[in-house]
Amino acid sequence: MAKQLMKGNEAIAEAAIQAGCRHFFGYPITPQNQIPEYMSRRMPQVSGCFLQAESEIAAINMVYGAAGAGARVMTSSSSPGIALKQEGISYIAGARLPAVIVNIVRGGPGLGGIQPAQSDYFQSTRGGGHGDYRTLVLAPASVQEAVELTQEAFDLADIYRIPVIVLGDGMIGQMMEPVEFGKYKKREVPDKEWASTGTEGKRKPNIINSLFIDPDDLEKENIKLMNTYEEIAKNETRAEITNAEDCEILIVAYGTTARIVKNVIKIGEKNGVKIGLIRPITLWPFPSETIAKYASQSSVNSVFSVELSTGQMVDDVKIAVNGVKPVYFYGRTGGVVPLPEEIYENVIKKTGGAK
Amino acid sequence: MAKQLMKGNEAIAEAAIQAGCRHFFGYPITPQNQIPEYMSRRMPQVSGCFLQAESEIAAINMVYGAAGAGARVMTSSSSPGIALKQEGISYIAGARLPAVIVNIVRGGPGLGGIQPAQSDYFQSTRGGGHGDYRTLVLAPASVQEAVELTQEAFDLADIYRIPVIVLGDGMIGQMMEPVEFGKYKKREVPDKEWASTGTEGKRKPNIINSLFIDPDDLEKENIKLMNTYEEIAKNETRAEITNAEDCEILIVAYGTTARIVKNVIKIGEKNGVKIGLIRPITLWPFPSETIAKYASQSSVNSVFSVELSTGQMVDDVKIAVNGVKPVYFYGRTGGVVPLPEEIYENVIKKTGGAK
Amino acid sequence: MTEKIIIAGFGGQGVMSLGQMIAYSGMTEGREVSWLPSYGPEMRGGTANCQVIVSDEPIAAPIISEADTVIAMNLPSLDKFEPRVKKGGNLFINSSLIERKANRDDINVHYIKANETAVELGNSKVAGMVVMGAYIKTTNVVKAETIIESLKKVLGEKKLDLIPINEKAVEEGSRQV
Amino acid sequence: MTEKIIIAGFGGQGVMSLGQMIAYSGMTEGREVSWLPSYGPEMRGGTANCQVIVSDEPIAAPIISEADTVIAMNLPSLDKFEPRVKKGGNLFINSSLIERKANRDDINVHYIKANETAVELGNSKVAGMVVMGAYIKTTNVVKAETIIESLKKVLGEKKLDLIPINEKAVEEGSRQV
Amino acid sequence: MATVFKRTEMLVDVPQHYCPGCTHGIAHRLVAESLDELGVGGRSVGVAPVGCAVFAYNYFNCDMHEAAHGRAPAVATGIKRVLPDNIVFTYQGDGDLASIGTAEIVHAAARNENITVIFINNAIYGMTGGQMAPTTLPNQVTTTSPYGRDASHCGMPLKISEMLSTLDGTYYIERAALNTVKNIKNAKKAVKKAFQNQVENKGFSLVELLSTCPTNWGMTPIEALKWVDDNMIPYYPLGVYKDRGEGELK
Amino acid sequence: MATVFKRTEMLVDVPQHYCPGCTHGIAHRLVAESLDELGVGGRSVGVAPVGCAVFAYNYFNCDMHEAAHGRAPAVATGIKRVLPDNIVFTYQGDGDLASIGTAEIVHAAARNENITVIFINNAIYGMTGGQMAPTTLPNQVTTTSPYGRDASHCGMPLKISEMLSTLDGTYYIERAALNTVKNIKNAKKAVKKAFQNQVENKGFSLVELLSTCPTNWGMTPIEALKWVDDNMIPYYPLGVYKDRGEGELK
Amino acid sequence: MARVIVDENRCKGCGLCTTVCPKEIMQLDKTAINIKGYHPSRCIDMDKCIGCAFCATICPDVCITVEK
Amino acid sequence: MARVIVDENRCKGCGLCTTVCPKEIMQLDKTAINIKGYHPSRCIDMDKCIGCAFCATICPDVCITVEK
Ligand SMILES: Cc1ncc(C[n+]2csc(CCOP(=O)(O)OP(=O)(O)O)c2C)c(N)n1
Ligand SMILES: Cc1ncc(C[n+]2csc(CCOP(=O)(O)OP(=O)(O)O)c2C)c(N)n1
Ligand code: SF4
Ligand code: SF4
Ligand code: SF4
Ligand code: SF4
Ligand code: SF4
Ligand code: SF4
Ligand SMILES: [Mg+2]
Ligand SMILES: [Mg+2]
Repeated sequence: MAKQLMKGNEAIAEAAIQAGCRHFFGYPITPQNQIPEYMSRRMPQVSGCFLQAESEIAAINMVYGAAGAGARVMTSSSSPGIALKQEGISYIAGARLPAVIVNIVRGGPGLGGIQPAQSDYFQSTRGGGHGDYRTLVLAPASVQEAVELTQEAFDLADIYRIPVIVLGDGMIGQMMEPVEFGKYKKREVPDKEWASTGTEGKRKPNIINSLFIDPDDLEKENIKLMNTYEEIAKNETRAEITNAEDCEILIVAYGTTARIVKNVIKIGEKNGVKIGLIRPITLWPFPSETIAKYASQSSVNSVFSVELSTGQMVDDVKIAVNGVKPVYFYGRTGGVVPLPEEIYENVIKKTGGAK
Repeated sequence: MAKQLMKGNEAIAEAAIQAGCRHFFGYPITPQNQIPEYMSRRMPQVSGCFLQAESEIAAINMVYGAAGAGARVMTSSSSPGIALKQEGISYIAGARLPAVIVNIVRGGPGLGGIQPAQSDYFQSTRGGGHGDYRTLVLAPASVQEAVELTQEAFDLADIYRIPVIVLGDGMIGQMMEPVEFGKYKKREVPDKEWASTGTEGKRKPNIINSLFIDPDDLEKENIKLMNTYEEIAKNETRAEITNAEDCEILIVAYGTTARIVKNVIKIGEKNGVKIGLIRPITLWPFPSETIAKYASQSSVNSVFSVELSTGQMVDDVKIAVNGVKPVYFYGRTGGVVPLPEEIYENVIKKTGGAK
Repeated sequence: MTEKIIIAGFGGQGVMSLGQMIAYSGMTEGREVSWLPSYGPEMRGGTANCQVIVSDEPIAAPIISEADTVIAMNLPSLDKFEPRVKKGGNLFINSSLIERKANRDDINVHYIKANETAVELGNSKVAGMVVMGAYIKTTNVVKAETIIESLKKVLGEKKLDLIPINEKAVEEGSRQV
Repeated sequence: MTEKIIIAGFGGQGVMSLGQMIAYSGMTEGREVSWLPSYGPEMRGGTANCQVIVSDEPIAAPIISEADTVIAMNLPSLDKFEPRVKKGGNLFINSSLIERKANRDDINVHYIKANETAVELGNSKVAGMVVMGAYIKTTNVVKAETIIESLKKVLGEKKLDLIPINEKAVEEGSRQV
Repeated sequence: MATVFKRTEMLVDVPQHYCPGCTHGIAHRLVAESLDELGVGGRSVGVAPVGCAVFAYNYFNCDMHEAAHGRAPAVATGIKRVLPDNIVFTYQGDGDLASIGTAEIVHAAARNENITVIFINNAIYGMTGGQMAPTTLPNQVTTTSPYGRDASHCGMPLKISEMLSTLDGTYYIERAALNTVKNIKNAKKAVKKAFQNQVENKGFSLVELLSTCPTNWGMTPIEALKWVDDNMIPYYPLGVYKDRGEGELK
Repeated sequence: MATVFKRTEMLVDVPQHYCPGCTHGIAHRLVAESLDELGVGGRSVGVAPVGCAVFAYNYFNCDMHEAAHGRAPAVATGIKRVLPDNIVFTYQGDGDLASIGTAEIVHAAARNENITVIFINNAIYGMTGGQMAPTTLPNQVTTTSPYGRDASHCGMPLKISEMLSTLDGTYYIERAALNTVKNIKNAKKAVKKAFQNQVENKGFSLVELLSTCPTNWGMTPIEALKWVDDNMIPYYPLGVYKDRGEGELK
Repeated sequence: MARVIVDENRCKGCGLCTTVCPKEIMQLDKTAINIKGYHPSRCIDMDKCIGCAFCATICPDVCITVEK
Repeated sequence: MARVIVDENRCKGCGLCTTVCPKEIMQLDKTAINIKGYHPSRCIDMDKCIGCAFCATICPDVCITVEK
């Protein structure tokens, strides 16, 4: 297919449709409005259903219903709206339903602002809702990648019966870049025998449920979930590695920030400092082993987590590095996007000037 | 005051009233119903206001309003209800309002179960809502402590203008123990000059707000919050240390689980294994330094996080231990409460039998 | 001294307040105590139970893995909790409602005709107090007087006239062991 | 080759589509491109801007710290973005609406009478295309033909009659540098 | 001899967990019979609430979802939009529907979602132990209105059928009661009609059923039936509130 | 010469961020004047919504809260319960009040909270760029109903004043419009009355104001005023819907 | 002639059926206890039964079958 | 005799005041641009003003003062 110049938000929406998503339930919020807006135009064209819900809570529960009925279904929102969906996401996880949730993150807390941020990392990777559950979290760094990860998100959701979060930010959502559809190869997904489509009198009722009043039953369910999570961690952990072989400083950054760090690498080159980048593509499962491996290279003097937050992913980086190297953090917040020069300076300052 | 035999939930409610809380907004959910029920009886007696909100979301937003109007205010719920409050808590944090939120945790995810669990640790300690914020999290391990921490929660909230979570579970909430009121010494708290009580034409309007549309402004707010959080971490981090001097195995456990671990220590004693316990009383700020200090004793061969979850606090334990000792996890979920013998066996098994 | 008691039965048999009375009495006699109920909607059908600890030392955990005493007011409770009595401990069986005998022989088993005795005394609701009488007679954990005092608290001013029959129930129960 | 452009002006001046046309043209000419808008309600009053990068290499980040080119369609935009032009870069100033001169002397400044020219051409809406003409003439980032092709995409079938006047605007603009 | 009355097969053959005499069981039967009689059981998908009816998914012999508290109408919307030819219903209590789920029911109604809603109004939160519901009557004692519901403090009870009837979207709304044989028979007709409407693609149909909670009302089951007559029906009059097939009523 | 009209001091003397011709500004003025005229500005606490009026906290010269989207009535309840002698009001858009905040407004009304609610119905989500609101008219084009609102897909618009009037709790509900001088004068009376009621402890008062959004309607401000007459008022008739002081009307 | 059959072990002894029988022939059997621990309802005089099914209509646990 | 005073720099040139003036004396001044970039509204014939304040009533930005 030919390249198109597309906004991230619209590309994500189109990718969903190309992945066979025919049901979208959403509620307006900046900076993700182009997703529902695109869906409202496109869904009728493909005999799909776009429905603007009365709230984010209604939207996520419509997703629960549609997913339970066997559909490929998506919702999208931004930070405060995603916070409202936490109970619903916990239910989706508990009932083992596949669903795709897009979060185009903005600055917080509270009403905060609308500029790019990465301050929902904790919420996304640790289940902001209640209980022991995880969502698979995919963090694209380009519009093209947003397309492919969105397509894959539907497959992953179906394969593991898990809610998958596509975590972008205002920059990813609002920027235009060339995209090519049709690059993603659909993965094999199992039939949805568990879906509630009517028994037709031919089988026992299918029940979509997360209630297990007997602790032993609930524990069994939790263990099932844990096993799935372990399987996912084994199969689906992904990171992009740039310049990390024998680097002096290892930076871990994802999404928007990782793009900026690529410029930091160049500045380093100019100054004779070898900077490596590990860009987690899956935030959960987190590429701990990859980070541990590169961090333990003798060339590395320190590891940096660079984020648009006051420091969230840095927890995972610390756990991964496990004390073998000092771990530092640099971040900007509130929608302020740091410049490569600024990051470079701060990295050099903290590590004591490298060379 | 004489000792009384009281249920944890009721004791928490009475403690709030004794701390000057005169406004409570809540919504029923097991296993915390005795809190609103007690409030509904007691508040009219002290000219306070108990109001059953239409939902947890309404309740937390009533708390926002009442806190902004300068009141000492509380709400309580259990896991799914707390998930629904996440946006509201993020707003309270963002607007720098003091409030006390009780979470009597039950098993999840989804509707889950109603028995004791500690699977909301992530949500509580990392802000299950959106944005960079923290809540002060107090985890009592007895009814007496629940009383004192609840009383202190109001002071802490006022001192730091922060939402404070009292994190219990079904066991803490439902059990009866003797309690003595009046043991807690009120801390000094600042006047609420920022509260919206009407200008009386005498001052500029006070605005309770978390919106900062300019990223630079929002970043400044985030930095203010961060500074407060650092101050809290410096002043208020608390843990109880039992038997940890020269122990072989160091267990970290909080709340209900910590009580059980005290029996594990005794089993260890019988078997000639010295087991130490660090019980974080503040889950956030987390007592990392204390843990690091005891973990690095040469006597310690391994550190354990024991939780009623699939492993949440263990992240913080790992970060604290920072690779100086191996960190293991043991947990039960879904409302299953492990027996001391069971914990002991598992600890011994993982550490290779100690002696 | 540490005494760990599990009391279990149907929802309506008053097992919760039996436990509370023991805990309350323990407290007034200067001991450390804890009381932990089962809770939730399953109580509607199944069994309710509570775990009580009375001790001279601070109580580590309020849950009981091995009980010094189990009081089983109905059959499902006996089935569930008989294995939890520690060796040499006490098992009180409400033989009015439970036909089977205890399976274990390494514990002290007491059969109490709680309901029959209560009905004989003229109030079926005091069945629990009959077992209570047997229990405190056997274990001496708290004094009978303290139990009666705590009952006064439970009943409140208005129902003080129920005290005598409860006292009798305790007495009758103590005779059955 | 990497060209980084910031285009800024009032909400209604069409700065967003100017940027999109450059990006689109870059793409059709086989380059890597990115376009990043400012967004949000503040656009209502203040300035809108977009950042465009056209490059032969993959684009690391779509945000521009130092711009090769800044196009300032109104005064607040000039104030804000003049410092962001890199040494030796280009600054296009819409002198129809901006009275002041550039403050810097280490860059190439081009004053374009965008609005006047557009009005003279008979359609005040083509002011942006006048600057576009000046811009592509100066930098040769993309060809004028490609810009016009991309404009056809933007306008759609129905408004193809607007192409000639836009072509003229580009031409006129190219004459002003 | 012919069978005059027997248990419908649309009820799973298991004992239900409801308290003795709780009329939730009757409501279940009416729903199950309606599905059966309309022959739509095989293509039905029900949504259970959070409330005493939470285990309804074990009782109806059709596919079921357990929804988050109050969100059943949203869940049902999701299902119905995916399976427009299936019969989708929610079964919700008054805490679930009239309190936490107010927005969801109002908007499902406003959208004229072609679903059937069975609304059990028992003037209390049964499941959680008898707290005040939005439908609790003035002066009624509950565990969170221990001195009786004080209307000056927390308002008068919500009349859901009346309120939803004002929405253009709603197709059919009726209030019935489960406390006498006659009322139950009317309730059955209403429930069946609410499903029939869906079969005919008429749109949003809701039946409010006045129900008992002997346990939390602190009454015997028999007293509870009478309490419905004496206290609930006067405040919540029975009847058809809206029937777009018939024009508006009442 | 006497001053016939001048800016009230209850409006902070700063320019407002609204688009040219947006009638949000008029609504602000009516509120501010009412507070002024009743002499309650010094003891007022307002609650701003999330919506175009989000910055209302910068415009009213009294203490203010910025509430989460849709939750202003809950926030106001919290404030009022703490400060019963203060005058507490919310100012909310139709997305805020009629969509995400449905439960909060219904229950504040049902409780007869003694607060004043100013409800700006502009048939659209202004702030976020013109998406469909629950009050968007049939066939109206918005960014999420690009082919026009299809009532068979997403229902007919919600009539909030009509719906809330059925609640026993509501004391006073009126719908007015901001599109002509005459309508504005009526609107002013309604707004003032809604505050007066609160001063007199009468209870929940809500004024729905039909307002314009020239930007997202894609019209000039002048066309927008006319669109209110031609399209909104026919669907949303003006008038008093409830006045417990006068008995029920309409 | 009609007949009612009560599924005695499913009966919860709520007594509702006893209040609606026009023939007053449904009664809780206080001498019996079913597996759930309730006094089950029984028809004490089957001959009088007219098969009106009122009892079945009000039984929340659907434990009554009526034949005629 | 009446007088209207427009706070010209606050005016957004929306034109609403121009449609309601019974004397049709309020007009946008297309020749002027205020600091916000709008054509401000002006009274073109103050003598005709009757001080009805219609213009002020409809002005969303409250930039009109009326004296009489
Ligand atoms: C989000 C959330 N809030 C609260 C609860 C607790 N809860 C369970 S059932 C229930 C109310 C049930 O009352 P109702 O809907 O009237 O049903 P009933 O039991 O009376 O049939 C509540 C509040 C919950 N499970 N989830
Ligand atoms: C929880 C949440 N959801 C969504 C939004 C995004 N949002 C901001 S304003 C708004 C709607 C505004 O529309 P309305 O209430 O009609 O006010 P108007 O702008 O039209 O005056 C929305 C959906 C948000 N900030 N928070
Ligand atoms: S608690 Fe009430 S509503 Fe629930 S099953 Fe028992 S009687 Fe029925
Ligand atoms: S977007 Fe619409 S509602 Fe918002 S300020 Fe502009 S015109 Fe007014
Ligand atoms: S069928 Fe009628 S007559 Fe026969 S037992 Fe039942 S209620 Fe009585
Ligand atoms: S109504 Fe049913 S459950 Fe109740 S007593 Fe009669 S048969 Fe038994
Ligand atoms: S006061 Fe009346 S007459 Fe005078 S300018 Fe204004 S509208 Fe015209
Ligand atoms: S109504 Fe006000 S803002 Fe609009 S043109 Fe007139 S004076 Fe200016
Ligand atoms: Mg109920
Ligand atoms: Mg609006």
